[in-house]
This record gives sequence, C-alpha cells and structure tokens, in this order.
Amino acid sequence: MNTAPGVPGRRKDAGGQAASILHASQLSSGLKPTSRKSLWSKAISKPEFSAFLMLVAVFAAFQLYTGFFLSYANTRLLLTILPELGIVVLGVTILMIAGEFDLSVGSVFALVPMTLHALTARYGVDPYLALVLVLGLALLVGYINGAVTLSLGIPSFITTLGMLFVARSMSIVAVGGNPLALADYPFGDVLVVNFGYIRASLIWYVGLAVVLGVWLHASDFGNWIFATGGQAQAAKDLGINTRRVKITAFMLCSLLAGLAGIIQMLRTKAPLPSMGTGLELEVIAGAVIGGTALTGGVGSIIGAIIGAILIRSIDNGLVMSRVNAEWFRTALGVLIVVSVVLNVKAGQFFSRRR
Amino acid sequence: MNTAPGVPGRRKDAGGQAASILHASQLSSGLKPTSRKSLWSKAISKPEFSAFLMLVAVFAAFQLYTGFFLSYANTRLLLTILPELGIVVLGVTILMIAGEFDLSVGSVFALVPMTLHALTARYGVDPYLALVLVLGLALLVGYINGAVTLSLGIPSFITTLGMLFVARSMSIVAVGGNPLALADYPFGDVLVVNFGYIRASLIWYVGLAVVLGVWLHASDFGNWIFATGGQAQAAKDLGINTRRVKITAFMLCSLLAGLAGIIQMLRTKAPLPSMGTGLELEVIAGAVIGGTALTGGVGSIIGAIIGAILIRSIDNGLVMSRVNAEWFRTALGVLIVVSVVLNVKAGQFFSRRR
Amino acid sequence: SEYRFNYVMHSNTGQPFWGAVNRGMQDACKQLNVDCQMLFLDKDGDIAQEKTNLDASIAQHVDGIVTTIINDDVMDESVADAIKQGIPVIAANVDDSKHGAGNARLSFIGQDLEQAGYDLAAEMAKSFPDDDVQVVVNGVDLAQAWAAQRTHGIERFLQDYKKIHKGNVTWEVIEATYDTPTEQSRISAYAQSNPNLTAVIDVANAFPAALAMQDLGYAAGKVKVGGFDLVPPVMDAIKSGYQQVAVDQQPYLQGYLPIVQLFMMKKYNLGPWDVNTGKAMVTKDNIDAIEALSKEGIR
Amino acid sequence: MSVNVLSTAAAAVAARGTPLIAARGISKWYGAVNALKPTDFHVGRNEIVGLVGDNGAGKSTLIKILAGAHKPTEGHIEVDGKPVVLNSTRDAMRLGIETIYQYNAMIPQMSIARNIFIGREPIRFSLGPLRIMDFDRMSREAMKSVETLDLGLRDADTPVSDLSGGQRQAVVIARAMHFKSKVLILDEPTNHLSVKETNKVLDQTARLKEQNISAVFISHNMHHVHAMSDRIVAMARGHKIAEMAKDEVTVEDLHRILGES
Amino acid sequence: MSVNVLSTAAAAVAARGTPLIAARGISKWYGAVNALKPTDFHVGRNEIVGLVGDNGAGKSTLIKILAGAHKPTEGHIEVDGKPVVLNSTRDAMRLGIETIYQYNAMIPQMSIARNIFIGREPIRFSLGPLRIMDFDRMSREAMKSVETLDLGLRDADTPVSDLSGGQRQAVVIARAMHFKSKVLILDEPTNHLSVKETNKVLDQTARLKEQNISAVFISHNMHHVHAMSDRIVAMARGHKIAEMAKDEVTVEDLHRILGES
Ligand SMILES: Nc1ncnc2c1ncn2[C@@H]1O[C@H](COP(=O)(O)OP(=O)(O)OP(=O)(O)O)[C@@H](O)[C@H]1O
Ligand SMILES: Nc1ncnc2c1ncn2[C@@H]1O[C@H](COP(=O)(O)OP(=O)(O)OP(=O)(O)O)[C@@H](O)[C@H]1O
Ligand SMILES: [Mg+2]
Ligand SMILES: [Mg+2]
Repeated sequence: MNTAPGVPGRRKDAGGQAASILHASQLSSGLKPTSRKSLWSKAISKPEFSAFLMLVAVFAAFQLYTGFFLSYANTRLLLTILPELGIVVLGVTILMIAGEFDLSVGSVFALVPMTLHALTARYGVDPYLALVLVLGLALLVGYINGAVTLSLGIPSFITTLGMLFVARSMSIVAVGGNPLALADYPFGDVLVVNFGYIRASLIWYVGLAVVLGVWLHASDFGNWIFATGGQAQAAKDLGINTRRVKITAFMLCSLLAGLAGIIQMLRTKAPLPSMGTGLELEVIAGAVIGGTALTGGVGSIIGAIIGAILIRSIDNGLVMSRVNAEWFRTALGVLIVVSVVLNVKAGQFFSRRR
Repeated sequence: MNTAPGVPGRRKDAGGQAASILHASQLSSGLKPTSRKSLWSKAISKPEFSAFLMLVAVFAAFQLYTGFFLSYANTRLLLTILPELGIVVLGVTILMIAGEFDLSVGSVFALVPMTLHALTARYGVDPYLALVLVLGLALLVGYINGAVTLSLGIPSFITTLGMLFVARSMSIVAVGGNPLALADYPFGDVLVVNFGYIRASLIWYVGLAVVLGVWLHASDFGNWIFATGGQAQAAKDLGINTRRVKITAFMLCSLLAGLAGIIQMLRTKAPLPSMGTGLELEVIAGAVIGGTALTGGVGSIIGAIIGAILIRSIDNGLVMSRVNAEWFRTALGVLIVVSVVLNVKAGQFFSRRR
Repeated sequence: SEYRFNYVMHSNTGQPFWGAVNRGMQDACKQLNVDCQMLFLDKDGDIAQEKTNLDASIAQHVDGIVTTIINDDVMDESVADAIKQGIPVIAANVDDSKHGAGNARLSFIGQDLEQAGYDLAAEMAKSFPDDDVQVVVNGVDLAQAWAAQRTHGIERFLQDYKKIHKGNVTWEVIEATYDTPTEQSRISAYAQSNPNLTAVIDVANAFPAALAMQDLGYAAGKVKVGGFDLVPPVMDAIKSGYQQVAVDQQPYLQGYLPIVQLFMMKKYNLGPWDVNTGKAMVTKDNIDAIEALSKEGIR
Repeated sequence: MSVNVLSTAAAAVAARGTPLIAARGISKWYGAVNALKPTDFHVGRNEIVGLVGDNGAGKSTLIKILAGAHKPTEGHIEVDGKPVVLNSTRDAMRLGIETIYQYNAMIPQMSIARNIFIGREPIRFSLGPLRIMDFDRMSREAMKSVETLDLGLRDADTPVSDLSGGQRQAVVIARAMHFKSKVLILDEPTNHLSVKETNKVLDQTARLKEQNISAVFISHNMHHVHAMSDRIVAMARGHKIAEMAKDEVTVEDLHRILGES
Repeated sequence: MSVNVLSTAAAAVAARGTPLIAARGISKWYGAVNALKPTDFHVGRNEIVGLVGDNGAGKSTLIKILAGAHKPTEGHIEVDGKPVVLNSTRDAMRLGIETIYQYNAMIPQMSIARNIFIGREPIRFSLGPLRIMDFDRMSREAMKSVETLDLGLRDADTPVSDLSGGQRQAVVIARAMHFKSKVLILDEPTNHLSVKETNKVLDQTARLKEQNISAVFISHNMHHVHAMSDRIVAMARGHKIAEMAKDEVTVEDLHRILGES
C-alpha cells in the first residue's frame, strides 16, 4: 500500500501502476526534449544511484566518527557476514520485482542447512547427495509457496506466513532433540574457505549477483519478470506465462535462502534450528532500501546489493559508534527510515535535473 | 501484491482496483436480474460469512477431537486472552482498510504500558495522569507514523518498520535497569477485573468493537475510510481529506495497540519490555483471515473479530490436541493457510449461488 | 498411558538447549509410559503466551505440570489455581526469585540464573590480569527475564570484583542478540573500538563471540570469552581456545527429573524435592569427557 | 470561418450577464511542466461549454483548477462575479461546482448510494463526533436520482464494480444532479461507452439545462461536442486557441482547427 | 436496408476464398455468465472487419478467443482453413494473430523497446538457459518501427509511462506491424485519444492493407468504424445480430441498428 520510493522521473499516481496507464493522456508532454541523455545523466536518474550515494554517505559518516569503520579488520568482517544476508536479499528482490512476497525465507534459511545436517550427521547420507537433496527441498518449498498462492488465489503474504511456521517447525524436527556435531562437508571449503581478507562465500555472492544481474536485466526471462510484476494482465496477454515466471521466482528465492543458510552453518559450524529467525523483515527492508517497489515491477540487483550492505553496515557501525545498548534500536529504526527517505529525495532531486 | 481474498461476487481483475474501473464495460451484465436479494442471500455472500463458517468448523473439529475445547474452563481462558489480540486487530484492520500498514503495533503494545509503569512506579506520577500521558504517547506514535509516511511519500511498511525498532528501544529505556514492582492502578479493575467467567477486558473489547463497528460501517468518517483505501484519488477528488483520514487511522491503530498492552500488563501483572514481540505478523494475519484486503478498501469489524478468534483458537486448540511440540507450528502454518483458502473458496461458492 | 503431563516453558523451539530438555522429558516419559507434551512458544520469552499455555493445560485437566517461572508474579495465580484443583505443579529451569515463598510450585529443578551469572563471571575472573580489566557483557535481549537475570548476576560479581581488584574494573552491557552473524558483527565492532578489551561474557551461547575474536585475527585467549550452555559449536570454541568457559546446567536432567518426580508424586504419593542440576563449569580441561555425553544429547 | 472568433464569443458573454464561474488569467506549472499558460475561461448561466483540444492541451488541468482539485499557479477564480479561493474540491462543491473526472471518479468497492454521498453523507443523528449516516435516506435519494436517468437499476446497494461503464457515468451524473450544483464539469464522460449508453449520457447532459444547470463538456468526439455545446473553446499546448459560438462552426471546422493546431 | 444481410456478406466471403481466420460456432461462459452465444466469425485476406455492439455485447470476449487469451467453451478456430487449438496468446501470435487489447496493453515501467519485444526478445547469444537479449537490435528495430509511424519519438529507451496515449497506441501498432502478423485485432484503439492522434491511428490502420495485413477494428465510434471497415459485424447480448458489407450501410444505419438492438 503506498507506492514504492525511488522511481524518479515518473509522477506518482494515486492509483499506482494501473493509474499510470490510465493517465496516458496527461503524460503526453512527459517526453523530454533531451531524449538522448548522456550516460551519466541516465545513471544519476536511477534509484540505485541515490542508494549508492546513501551508502557512501553512511560509510563516510561512520568512518569519520569511529575511525575504525573502514579498517582492514572491520571491512573483512563485513565482507564475511554480508553474503549470507545478501544472497537472500537477491532472491527476495527478484521475487518482489515479479510482484510477490516471501515471509518464509528466514525459516528456509534454517530448514535447508538443518536438513543437510540431519541427513549427514544422523543418517550418514553422502554429503554431496545430501546437498542435492536439500537444494531440491528448497526448490520444493518455493514451488509450494508459488503453487498454493497462484492456484488458490490467496495473497503470498499468507501462504508464506504459513510456510514460515511450517519450515521452522520442520527444521526443528530435522535436528531432533540431541545436538549432533557437524559432519565433514567436502564442499565446505568451496563455499566458505577463508582466503585471509575474504571468504569463498563472498565470491559466491558476487558470482550469483553477476549471474542473476545478467539474467534479470539482460535476459529474456528477466524481461518477463519485470513485465509480470509491472502489469500481470498485459504480460499474460503478450503471451508470457506469468504463472511460470512467478513460480520460478518463488523457487529461486527459496533456493537462495537455503544456500545462504548452508553457508552460514558451514562458516559458523553451528547447526542451530533458530538460525535466521526474523530474517524476513530484515531482508525485505534491505530490498526496499535498495529501491525495490513493494508493488512489483521495479527494482534491481545493484539495489539489492546496496540494500544488503546498508543493513549490515548500519548495525555494525552503530556498535562501533558506541551507541548505548538501550538506544541501539532507536538509532537502527531511525537510520532505516532516513536511508529510504534520502533515497527517495535524492532520486527526485536527480531526476528533476535531467 | 495479489489482491485480497474474500471479495466474492466480483471478478478478480489482474490490475486490482483500478482495473475494476477500467473493466466497466465488461461488467455491464454484472447486475444480476435478482437485484433485490433476500437478506439471507446478501448475508451469505459477504466474506465475513465464510470466515464465520470457518470459525464454526474449527470449533467443531477441535471440540470433537479434544473433548475439552468448548469446556467452561477453556472458553473462559480463550475469552481472557482474546481481547488483548483482538483490540489490536481492530485497529490494524481499520488502518488496512484505509490503505496503510502498521508493523509497529507489537512495539507500541510494549511501549505504552512500560511508560505507564515507569511513570507511576519510578517517578510516582499520579496513575490517572500517567494514563492520560501514555495514551497521548500512543497517539503521538501513530501521528508520527502517519505524518512521516504521508509527508515524505515513503511506504508505511518502512516507516512503521523503523517505528518497530524505535518504540521497542524506548520501552526498554523506559523500564531502565532494575525491575520495579508494578504500582497500584485504581483503574486496573475497570480494565481487567475477573468476573468469574469473563474479565472486564472482554467487555471493553466488545464495547470497542461495537463503537468502532458503528463508526466504521455507519458513520460518515467510516465511509471516508473505505473511500480512501478503495481509491485514494477518487476520494480526494470528492473532497475527502485523505491525509486526515489516514493519520486518524494510524493514530487509532497505535492507541488501540497501547490500550491492549496496558490490559495485558495489568492482567499478567508483568511489566516486561519484551511484550508483544512479533505481534505485528499475528495481527495482520488475523485481519487478512477476517477478510481484510492487503490492498485497502475492503474489510470489516466482524471480520476482524472472527480473525482474532481464529488465530487464538487455532493456537489453543492445537495445545489441547496435544500436538507434538516439534510439529506444532507445522499445524499452525497449515491451518492459517487453510483458513484463508476456505474463506476465499466459501466466499466464491456462496457468491456464485446468489 | 496412565498419566498426562504438560511441560510449559518460555522459549521457542529453535534453542538446542531446549532440544536437550525435550529429549530428557521424552526419555522419562517413554520409560514411565506417560503421555507428555512440551509446550513451546512462538516467541522466546513471551510470558503472556506461557501463562496462556499453563492455563490451557489446567483447563485440559492434565495430571501434572512442569513449568518455568520466568516472572515472580505472572504465574502465581495460575499455579495456585492448578494446585487447588489437585494438579501438581513443579518448577524447572527458572524459579521464582523468592523460591517457594514467592510461588506455590511444589519444588524446583534447575539452576539459579542470577547466581549462575555470578558464578560464570567469577570463574572467568580467575584468568583476568592484575592490571586494568575491561569487560563487555552480551545481555542478548534485556527485555527477556532470563537474560536480564543472568546479566544482573554477572554485574553483581563485577561490582564485588571491582572492590577487591587492584587495577581498574570497567564493564559495559550491550545487546548483541544471539543471532550468529549479528552477534559476531556487534561483538567484533565492539572489540575493535575497545582494543584493551579483557573479556566477553555472554548470557547465552558464546561461540559467536569466539568466532568474532578468531575472525579478527586475535590470538586465542587474548580476549577471554565465556557463556552458557553446551552445544557443538561451543565445544569447538572451547577446544580451539577462543572460549574459556561455558556453564552447563545439564538440560537433559531438567527434562528428565521433573517427569520422574511428577510420576512419583502421582503414583506413590511421594513428596516433592528440589534438585540443583548444577552449574558445572566446562573448560578446556574437562571438555573431552563431556563431549562424549553431549553427542548423545545427554549433556 | 476564421479561428479567431474570440470577439464574437465575448459578445455572447455580455449578452448573458455575469458568468457563473470565470477563471481570470489562470496558469499552472507542474514542477517544470507548464501545463496551462495564463488563460481566461468562463461558464455562463444555462450554458453548455464544449472544451476540446489535443492530448495534453491542458483541458483537464483547467477544469481541475475550477473544481478546486488543483491550485492555479497564477490568476484567480470568480463565482458569480466574486473572487473566491478554492482550497479543496469541497469548497468548489459548496459553491455548486460539481465535476466528473476523466479517471477514477468512483470507489468501485462501494455501493451506488455510498458513492453518491461520499463526503456529503446525510446524517441521521450525531453522538458527539460520531455522525451516523442516514442509510434509508441515502438509498431512497440515490434511487430517486438514479431512476430519473432510467438505467434499469433497482438496488442502490449494488457495488459500483458491478455496473457497466454507462451505468457508472450515469451514477456520477446523478450525483452531480442530486446536489443541485450550478455547474457540472464532465471530462470525457463517454469514453468506452457504447452508442446506446453514449446517447443516454448525452441526453442526460442535454437535459441539465432544464434544471438550470450549466455544464462544461470535454470530449474528443467533435460530433458530440458540437451536438451538446452552446459555445466551444479549443485549446492547444496550454493555450486557448479559439472560442466560438456553436452556430458559427461545423463539425468539420472543429476537425480542421484541431488538426492544424 | 434490413438488418438481415448475412447472405450478402456470405457471398463476399466466397469471393475472397478461404478466410485467414475463422471462428466456428464458438461460445463462452464465464462461470454462470454466458458472454458469447455460439457464433461464427471470420476475417478474410486483405480485409478490415469492423466489430460493433453494446457494452457487454461480447466483442472483447470474441476477440480474446481469437487471440488465444481465452479458450472457447464450445466451437473451434480455423487458421487458413485448418482447425487450430490456441492454448495461449503466444500460439496465436505464432500464427500471425496480433492483438491490441482494450486495457493494459503495455507495461508502463518498461521502455518502448522492451515493450515491443516482450515475449519475443531477439537473442544475441545463449548460455544454456540464459538467453541474453540483443539490446542494440531491440533499440534499432524498435526505432525503425516507431519511426514509420511518425511520432516524434527519438529514444527507444523511454519508459512507456512517459508517452502520451496516442503515442502508446502507436507503439502497440508498431509492435504488431513489426512482427508482420497476418491479422491485427484492435479493441477500441482510439479511446482517450485526441482528434489528431485518433487520425494517426486510423491512418496507420488503413495502411495495414498496403502491407497485406488484415484487421479487426472494434470501436463505439460509428464514423470511425464505417470509415475503416470493408465489412461490419454487429453484436448484441452475445449474439451476432448483423453482418454487412460497408457499402451496404451508412453511419446512420449503424446507429439505428445499435440503438434498436
Ligand atoms: N499531476 C501532474 N503532474 C505533472 N504533470 C502533469 C500532471 N497532470 C498533467 N500534467 C501534464 O500537463 C499537461 C496537460 O495535461 P492535461 O491532463 O491537462 O491534458 P488534457 O488536455 O486533459 O489531455 P487529454 O485529452 O489527454 O486528457 C500534460 O503535458 C501532462 O503531462
Ligand atoms: N473475465 C470475465 N469473467 C466474467 N465475466 C466476464 C469476463 N469478461 C467479460 N465478462 C462478461 O462478459 C460479457 C461480455 O463482455 P465483453 O467484454 O466481451 O463485452 P464487450 O462487447 O467487449 O463490451 P465493451 O464494449 O464494453 O468493451 C459482459 O457481461 C461481461 O461482464
Ligand atoms: Mg484530460
Ligand atoms: Mg470490450
């Protein structure tokens, strides 16, 4: 409810997307005389640009205030913990662009590694086979989310809220009563090995972001994702299988959440079924801060990355700034709102100038 | 994203509300020959009717399975805990009808009673004065939520997510380091006194529901709330001050959350700043189960009541059914989805028959 | 089965600690052939829901109830009510701070949270240097009673310690949560902005703090780390030397013993008795012996 | 016929006396877009004014200012010769200016009766700030208004989303007529409507004058505009480019003026 | 002239040989609503068929079935005389049937180029399932198609939400022409468009025949229908009620037929 921020250059219509079709005629002069904009002015009119500015501002402020924020050790830490959140934000951003929600990512973030852990440590399943099985499980969860939502015509908010409970419960069932030590995963190094400054997980994150970025922004399927989230009926009329697009996005979203959970479990060597509790709100906040519209059809991978970095940095920077524990969440809440506001305002400012 | 369930009798258009205007011409035969429906057929075509059926079905199933569910002791328990959730659902339902979200209700549910507690127990402020002050605080929080959302043009999802953190942090600040015993509240009895089978809070809940029901469904302001959430631009064009309507709804929502928090604190005699953590999702689920549209403009007080009862009963009924702890939330998640699905399907079934 | 017992507690299902308690309860129930149900919460420490679950158990007329009394007032009425109706109620894990005087529960099986915090801090202080000491306490989420009580115990020790210690003693309480990456990030950030940090004392699993030290490239033991409860990553942290102490309160016993006790009370009319399930300090010295048991979910 | 017929029209005004509403030199900027250049416009008593022009010419902008939905950047509005400030559409409605907007004129989820009375609900009784609507009166009066338009609607509780496009426009017109406004502004009221329903809307508009209601009629269909209007104003790129009495022009003239503009 | 001119029209069909597309006895139920009664309909080679009728008469329903967007409840479709089953709009597009829907024809947030190629993106190269779009070609071809329509558009990357209504319709027509479809279906393409832009759309439609493209033209403006069509089909309440060659009727006849229906 309420359209998303960060869509500069277009007037906000009360009725949202549909209205922007309706107001066709009002917009006839919308075509600026300078249609051939320079690359630069094109870049600064994008919502990601203002998110990026936000990022620079936040980094500069924390660094000036703490003196440590951009130190080797701290950036190393941030780069260690970023991928686990960031990978989930990638999936949720794409799903939100396709016009749907997923509240179950936090639970899937636990379910997948817990099942992997149970299969290997308890039942002695071959780690590779187990990995394949649990990634299949992640896809299945996403498929169920999508199929229930679309076939029964209920909001994904509800379907995935249900899945939030179900998947969390399942991850507890998976580990059972007695905590077992983590099995040895031959692929552990590939996912999380520490290279000194960075870990393998960062390479995975960057790699996934690049592949998904290309897929979303440059491939035909990506085009269909934007079309589906932007105006589902039109997309359907143009022959897009919007059901398939949405279900793919649901499945991808669960898959990435599960993968991120595996990475966290392998890195911390801690198979805790409580992993990722409350992650869903953090992730959606990250996506929105990065310029993704709650109403679908608008968003980007760069925005998803910036949003994830912001969420992680604000938290870390506030502790460095020695904010009192009691006031910590006040600062966090204010910063989230401020970053979205700046995002919107910066977007408007730059789009007015073009 | 995705329109709300439970709007029987109207086709679901891909484009949502705006589309239903657009498709005017397609609907010309929508006016059924039997325009003068009987009261009964009118009643069964309402989404609240199917929510009510759901309720009866759930009650019957739990009673048959457990044998205790509808016992004196258990219904007494249900009626004791219902008002605290129910009052919050009332506020959120009205806000959602007006087209906005509030994620901060869970934190306000703690902030208001904690501040009341701190004012009286720590600073010795007169309880009545303190009550007035904290209800004013609740209104202020709602005002800030609304004013920030509307003035800065950012989604209420983000504003109230920020407020979720801020208000929680404030409630911890309020109680400070060492826990103090609850002061004596002369108005405690008025709010929560135990009459044997029911408590005063139930009377408050019913009273509020009646007053708000009349206000929402029969008063001019209620008409404006539906209009604002249904099609904000049209409402504005018709001279409705949609900003005022929305801010009022935000303030009411916070006020009710705060009041419910006070009731819970007085009933449990426990001033805990963690009260109401995670309440926001439960409350929105209750509203949606009761037929409120996530997109605004559709919903009812009866639905809000039924939704709250369902959320509370499912939880309690599962306890009574001795569902294994590990599987408990699986059952909860499935039941939430099933109840919304039945709600939608029942709505469609009955509306097809009219 | 002969009896139905409910175990009403205050945590959500995600905690491995409670997994062990549940396991103890299940084992006892199997051995005694009784029908047991453990009632978890949706949200950790949601006292209103715990009370509701307690009331629902009473409404169900179960034969006995085990509960955790995480607040001195909230549960009083319901517990008294149950006992009046002939349902025995015993406390486990957390007791009323005034013990039997503050609540009608028949007995208590578990650990004194505040005291355990005190003891953990005392154990860690054994390795503190003679000069200035700077401690950070991760209070996890001070809005939750168990966390606040342990924090309080830790702070009480530090106050006492300050009086006898030669060097300066300073400490700060932060809420770093127990979500692994968040806690790691916050502890790490704190350590960097306080390069003279002596110790991190955690009121929950301390392994994220140990991980933070490791990832910062600190030598093992440069910053002392201590916390509660034994789970595999905690044992790894102790073995690696990044965590010095973990307080084990033997959760298996907190699940097993209350059921046995209720059974005895119902079947043979035996009286209730208190059990201290211990405040065993697990360190590098005794970790190996304990690990074997932990693998079976008994410790 | 020349495009420059402003003088003739001015004479017509003089004949009719003080205009009901008049816009004096109003202009409008939306940010950097100058949607309306300083323009005079008026509606006389018992007069239907046609307003035509290209997409984006500023027609909707002009009438939104008259309706109080937007504030002019420059200039002012006069009603019955007296300058007024319209702070909201409510102010305009109070002065008898009723508008049917091009888009989003109704709340689809709400009933006919409620839609007609939004913002002007009849109150049965008040309890302090709680003003209870008079549902009976709303249904009754809604039906009465709607019946005069002969739509085959028999239930004022039908949600508007169940109506056809023509029925919707009729309800909007009924709303305007119910409140006995002095001027009714219709912004492209026949879009998407069939021949039959278009005829009904045109009929109803023509009958407004019987009730002493003036109107502004905006349409891209020159046949309709010519048939309905007493006077026609043409706009292009925010300017008024022509103003002419209906008898002075043919439909073909109109096409030519707009085609060249 | 009588309404019953089906025979004359049938003769016309015979003259033109096998129709490009034909609907044989198709009907459509939406739940309990019988939107379309069993109906025959066809489009010949190099022919523009006008489709008229009341709101809710079933025009959009009929063409949505031809476009593959809905499945008929009964009956079947023939293309070039051969029965086909259209499971999606993609099937229809593949057979050369391109449609401009009455509502929601575009994704407003997306650029002109992307809108033109949605679902039929030119691929530069593929890496397994990852098919990378050829942006250059998309921009180039989009511009080329759009330029032929003379719209003053110079940047194919402009989002559609920045275009005027007429420009949008033109882009949709450009899309249809780009893919060299055999039949173009236009469902009320001139709604909300000004005289000038309407003329452009009518022009473009008229020029379709030069490129050997047939068309179905739906409108409530009988002047436009009459000007554009070779043959006109009238519908009412789900039935085809009349079918006539253009030369057999006048605009007034059409008004009468629809007014009486
Ligand atoms: N709210 C707004 N914000 C910014 N620009 C606007 C707004 N409303 C209209 N415009 C611009 O103002 C100009 C005039 O628009 P207006 O709606 O008045 O045209 P119109 O004559 O009604 O056109 P149509 O016949 O298509 O309805 C257009 O260029 C339009 O893009
Ligand atoms: N998706 C749908 N579900 C149910 N009923 C529908 C649907 N689409 C159309 N109808 C109904 O089918 C009938 C025919 O509608 P259709 O859209 O084909 O009319 P039309 O001739 O195109 O009218 P218009 O000129 O107003 O566009 C109408 O009664 C309409 O309400
Ligand atoms: Mg207009
Ligand atoms: Mg149609």
